[in-house]
Amino acid sequence: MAVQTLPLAKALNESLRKALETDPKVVIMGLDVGKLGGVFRITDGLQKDFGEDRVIDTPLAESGIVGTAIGLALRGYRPVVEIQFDGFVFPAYDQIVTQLAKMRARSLGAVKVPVVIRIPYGGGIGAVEHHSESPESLFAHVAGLKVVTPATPSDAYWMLQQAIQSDDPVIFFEPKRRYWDKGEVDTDAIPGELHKARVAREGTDLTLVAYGPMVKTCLEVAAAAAEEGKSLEVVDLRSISPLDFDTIQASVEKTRRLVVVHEAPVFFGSGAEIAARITERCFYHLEAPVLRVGGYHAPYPPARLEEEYLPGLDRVLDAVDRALAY
Amino acid sequence: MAVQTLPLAKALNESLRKALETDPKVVIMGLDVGKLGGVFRITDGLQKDFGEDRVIDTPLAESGIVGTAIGLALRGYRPVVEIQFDGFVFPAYDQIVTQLAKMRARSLGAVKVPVVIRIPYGGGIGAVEHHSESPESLFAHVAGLKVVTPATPSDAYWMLQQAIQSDDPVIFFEPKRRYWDKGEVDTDAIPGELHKARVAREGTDLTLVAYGPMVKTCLEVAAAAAEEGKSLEVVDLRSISPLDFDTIQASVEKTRRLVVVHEAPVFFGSGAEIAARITERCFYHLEAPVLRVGGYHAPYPPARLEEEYLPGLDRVLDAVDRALAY
Amino acid sequence: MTVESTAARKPRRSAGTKRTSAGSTPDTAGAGPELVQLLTPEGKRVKNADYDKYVADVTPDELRGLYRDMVLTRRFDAEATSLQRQGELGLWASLLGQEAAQIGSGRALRDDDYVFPTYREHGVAWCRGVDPTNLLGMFRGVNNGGWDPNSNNFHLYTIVLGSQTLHATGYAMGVSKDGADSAVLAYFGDGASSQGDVNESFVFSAVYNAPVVFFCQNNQWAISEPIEKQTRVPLYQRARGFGFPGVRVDGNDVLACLAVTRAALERARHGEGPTLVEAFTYRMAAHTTSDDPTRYRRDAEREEWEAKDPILRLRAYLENEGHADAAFFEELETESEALGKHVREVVRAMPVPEHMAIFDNVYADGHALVDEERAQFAAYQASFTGGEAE
Amino acid sequence: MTVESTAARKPRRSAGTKRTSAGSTPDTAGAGPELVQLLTPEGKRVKNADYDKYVADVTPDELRGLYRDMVLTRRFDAEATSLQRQGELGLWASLLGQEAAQIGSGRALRDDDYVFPTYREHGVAWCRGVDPTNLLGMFRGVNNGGWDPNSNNFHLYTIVLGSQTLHATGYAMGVSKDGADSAVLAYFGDGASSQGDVNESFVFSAVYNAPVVFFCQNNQWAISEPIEKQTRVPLYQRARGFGFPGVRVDGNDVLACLAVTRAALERARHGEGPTLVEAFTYRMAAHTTSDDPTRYRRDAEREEWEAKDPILRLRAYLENEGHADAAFFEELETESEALGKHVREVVRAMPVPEHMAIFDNVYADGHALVDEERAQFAAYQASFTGGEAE
Ligand SMILES: Cc1ncc(C[n+]2csc(CCOP(=O)(O)OP(=O)(O)O)c2C)c(N)n1
Ligand SMILES: Cc1ncc(C[n+]2csc(CCOP(=O)(O)OP(=O)(O)O)c2C)c(N)n1
Ligand SMILES: [Mg+2]
Ligand SMILES: [Mg+2]
Repeated sequence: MAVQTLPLAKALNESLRKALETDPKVVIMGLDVGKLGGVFRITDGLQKDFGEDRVIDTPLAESGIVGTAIGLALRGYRPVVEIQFDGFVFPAYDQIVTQLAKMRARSLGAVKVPVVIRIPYGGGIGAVEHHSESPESLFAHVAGLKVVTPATPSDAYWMLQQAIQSDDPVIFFEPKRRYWDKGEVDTDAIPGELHKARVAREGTDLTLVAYGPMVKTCLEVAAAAAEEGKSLEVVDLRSISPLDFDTIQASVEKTRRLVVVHEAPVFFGSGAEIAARITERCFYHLEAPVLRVGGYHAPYPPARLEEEYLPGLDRVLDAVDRALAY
Repeated sequence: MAVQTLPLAKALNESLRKALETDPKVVIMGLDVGKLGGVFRITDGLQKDFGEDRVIDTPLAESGIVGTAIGLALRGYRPVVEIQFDGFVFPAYDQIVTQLAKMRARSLGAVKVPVVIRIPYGGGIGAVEHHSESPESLFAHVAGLKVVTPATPSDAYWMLQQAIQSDDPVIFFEPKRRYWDKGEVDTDAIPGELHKARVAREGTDLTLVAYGPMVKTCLEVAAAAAEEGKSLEVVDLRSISPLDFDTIQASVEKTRRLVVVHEAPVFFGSGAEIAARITERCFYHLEAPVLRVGGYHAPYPPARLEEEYLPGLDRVLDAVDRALAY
Repeated sequence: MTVESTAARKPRRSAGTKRTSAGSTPDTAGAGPELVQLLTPEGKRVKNADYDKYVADVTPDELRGLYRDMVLTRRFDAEATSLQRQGELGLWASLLGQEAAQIGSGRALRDDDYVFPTYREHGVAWCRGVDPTNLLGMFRGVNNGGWDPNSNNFHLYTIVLGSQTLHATGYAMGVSKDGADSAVLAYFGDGASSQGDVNESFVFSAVYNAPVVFFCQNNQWAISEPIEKQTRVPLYQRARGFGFPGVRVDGNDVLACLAVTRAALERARHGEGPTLVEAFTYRMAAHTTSDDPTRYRRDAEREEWEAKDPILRLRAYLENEGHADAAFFEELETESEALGKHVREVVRAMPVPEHMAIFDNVYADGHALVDEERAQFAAYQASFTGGEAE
Repeated sequence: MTVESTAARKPRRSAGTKRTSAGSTPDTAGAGPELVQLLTPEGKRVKNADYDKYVADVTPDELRGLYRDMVLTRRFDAEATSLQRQGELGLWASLLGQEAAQIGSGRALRDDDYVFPTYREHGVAWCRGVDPTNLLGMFRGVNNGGWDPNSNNFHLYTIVLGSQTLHATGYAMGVSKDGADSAVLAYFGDGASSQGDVNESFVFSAVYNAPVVFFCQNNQWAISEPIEKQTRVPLYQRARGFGFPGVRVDGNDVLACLAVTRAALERARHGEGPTLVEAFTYRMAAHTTSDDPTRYRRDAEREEWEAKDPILRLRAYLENEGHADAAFFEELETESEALGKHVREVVRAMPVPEHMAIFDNVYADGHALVDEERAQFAAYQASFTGGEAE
């Protein structure tokens, strides 16, 4: 049964299972990934089936987790690390930025460090502080890392396979509020390229660029706009480092208007890089400046305010209207 | 003697001395800041004059330094922390991002955490790995922090005074390759605003925006361009968070062309944010896309390659020519 | 000379450590003679040459006070759990079973001492006089910490594990600088003990001889991970290697917790530096209301610990000694009900903050971008008819 | 029960710790009976019931080998220092004084063992058979680590203090998983012992019982900071609190370092888990060629340590025992000269890398942006007449 309808969380679980089955060097490490199956159950049942040597509950120290994962990778393993929530990756930031990202270049290519760091990220789940953040910019700026994020169960399945197979360190951001969204997953299909964006909906009047949790929001925006007679194209980036500027450029050359949407704060966010580069590439095509919709320059707010903080249908539509008004 | 000619390093030293004299709550903490006076001698002589209780050599652990500085700030002190080199701030990144930046908002304004973190940054000094980086983007993206960097001895003196007096956490980036550059410092002058940019040279054909070590480079570029009959305006940002978009906008409305220059990698760098926002603000004024000159998406290279990696006269002039060619 | 750990066990090569039952691994389980206990689980007072003096002055009235603290704290906690089930709170982290550790240590404090809690110190907050309903704001999602730390010398809850131990150490360094004789009490869990920050706080506090007491509630679980995933020797032993004393106390014995914490705070006040207290206790409830402990631990373990209940233990002692009569327990029951009712009412009435609060207190001295975004947000909200947002 | 540190000293309230002379603070200075020593500073062999057996098989030939290793390492180091003075290197971190610690531990290794060094382990690199000129690349600024770690099971130099202890622990976990009986040796300094990462590596290695030996060269200084700024008890004691043994060895005694490291590696191989070795030694030179130790330490301290020189000590022993004759020392002098000459020549001829190397090896599987920037850079460079850049 190659095609199944699965929630995104289950697609990730199946993907990890497949990786453990296929490659004896794959190990899973993190907090509560064993009996509990992780706080989101992404590793559910894996320790039972693959043992404590392959699915490893670690001491409670993120720098230790990533640092030992690097050591395991140097020994020939392919560790897949789970960080429990976005806000808890920072104790490991030094190991990621100064060691994981740079070790291959430091060795002039002699070693590889194929570590995948899975991070459930983003808001919208009514959580307490540190459980709803979108720190992707802080990794994309760092050379030596790749940063990807799926938006659908099918992509979740395949992109995780590809991330684990990659010889580079990959920061794999999982849109936690979409964990329970279902979609078809064809485990036999030939996957696309990990770092290639996908046109999720075609349109002619304006391009919406999004990734992870905001892809669904942008598809809803496009549907709502269609009722008003506006044709929006939605591009799902999939990858934040590298960014697939070619796909965005092709779309913008057609639509001539671009709005970038992400949950992360706008200031120094992905939208800035996309706006800068696409403006350079499409200077004579753009009818309006690239507009950005995202989080504010404020700590992620308490849950009862998150709907105001996060880009929602109306805020994106507002930006679309402003872009179309140029 | 209010006006003195001082190297930038000495201006910082004098500024710290003044802060220690003026406010008994100011304490200096870091590695080797005592007898050694810091590896760059910025704290030279201060422990001798103010004692080990005010100028504190700490255990060798950056998270511990910043974490205890936060505790001291909560007790009413104003710690000024020295991080030895840019590349060694990352062990403290968690404390900076999850605690220092967010504590005031977390307390609904009940507490303040006036910690200054001084970081010698940037390349050009022929150093080994981790000693030449420009991680300012990684702090500017984080709400709750302010990020500033002086380019001249005078600014170094005043901006550090203002940073220490600020009730907010300030990341104070010091352009280490300019430490030995001299300039006049008037310790009695009434300082400008900490977060206001400065037009370092007026011009009409194109605006160069820079900060920290690249201001000098851009002034040299402007001088070279003047010989070719091109009039470049140079804006010294001083502050990266907040960014003084008004000053940049005013300049670009006049010159209609903008090139942003920094040592940090271009990808997700300050230039992206500036390009995005200035393009939005000046959409109808710009004759050319905002161009960016900066580091490449690669780990900072070994010293013998750094001249190729860093933006120099020719690379900036090349971008200027490209912008003017639109 | 090789220094062997005092309780080394036969180590294994494999990464997997199997946990069959609580207490089966003698070196991390708490039954050893090193455990300071003043009240047995049956409520018998046992003598302790080192610590009796620290509670010699405790009057029957104060004992009843400790009992009341524990009962009301437990009641508050139960109310919060049920408010979460009713959807009034997004989450709750119960302290069930840890009342003695928290009340015993919390009541050892002086007003001028300062506390740095984790997210589970509801009992300590109670001792500090923090209005318990204030603790609920972050769990209801209306704020990230709803009290002024300086009103009660009780810092905000800290979620990033271990961070607060460094703040506590820095604060204590400040106390020293001020020449004050206050002490600082820093809480953390068995899981958090593995974090670099906690160990760095041991380094700093030892080197600066800071007046800080580290109070580790070893409730034996970090979500689903048993203590064996954090250490293979008792946690209190960690301190020695950093140059200060560690002590393990029965965390379900409120009197012992009071005595041991008093002793440690006194050391701190007298310039004798940090102490690590490991309170050996048990997390009776789930990690939080989101957790499902049936996936990783046996009911039998919980039952063993029910026999060591901190409240029943003190009640037995009070009754044995004739220190409390039926009227006392009845009145407390009434007070307890009233507290529950009060908490329910306050929580349900808790206002959702103004939308604009997103932009408040990000900075003390203002920030141009925040001002700009605030203005844009206001204009955007005003653009909807009637001013109502999406 | 309170566990007092074995060597507690009277703590002070003030943050400032004054250091008057080396050895004046008995608990962190190395003179205590806990120090494992097999050769006195005068070159007398002393018996040690625990460790003699680990060096019982060492032949005179091997002793001369250890001597040769130390002499050549020191010569190489001196050459590098002078190359730095001549401007051929940007920086050099001298190991002067630490030869015994490095050669003793390095020669305890088997080929299949793996080493994670800091930036100062030139002697260990020598033992691993890494071409010493390879070590100079990063100090000359032509690369950030110029050897393949897997050729000699010697990882790259790591500058961010403490990071490598976690890599070593993870590598050792992998060794366990593979069912191999290799061991891993992780180096770090007294300063680095304060880092969270080092302490987390103690947690992980203990919990997983990983076959790793932590070798701390306590050279008593972290740049300008004396050891008292890192700990108030001897560092080897740190291990106990994490559940594994710690041992302090005379770091200027190559035989003792060999014995203690062999013993620890053997424990690791036999599934007995980690050991912390603290080699008590002294940094005779400046921290690096950029440093000025006259600002923070007394010449007298250095002189005291000159009397304990690791090379003179072994030479005295060899001579006392008649294990080496004048011809040996003369030949070694010649070899030493030749090494110096070779190093000078190789360094001066070291090519500056191609400019395009900036873009190499950033990723294993490529990255679109790197490709784009590489192409732009190539075009930019080609735009200059003759293809020469700025
Ligand atoms: C740095 C960090 N990593 C992960 C988490 C998620 N988390 C919250 S509580 C917890 C377990 C903590 O266990 P312990 O320290 O024993 O305290 P307890 O919950 O038992 O009181 C975890 C893993 C966190 N809050 N912070
Ligand atoms: C995380 C980090 N912080 C600061 C530095 C700068 N630094 C380089 S060496 C050194 C002192 C290290 O002392 P120690 O660990 O005792 O080793 P030693 O140099 O004595 O061999 C410092 C502070 C660094 N390399 N890494
Ligand atoms: Mg716990
Ligand atoms: Mg040292």
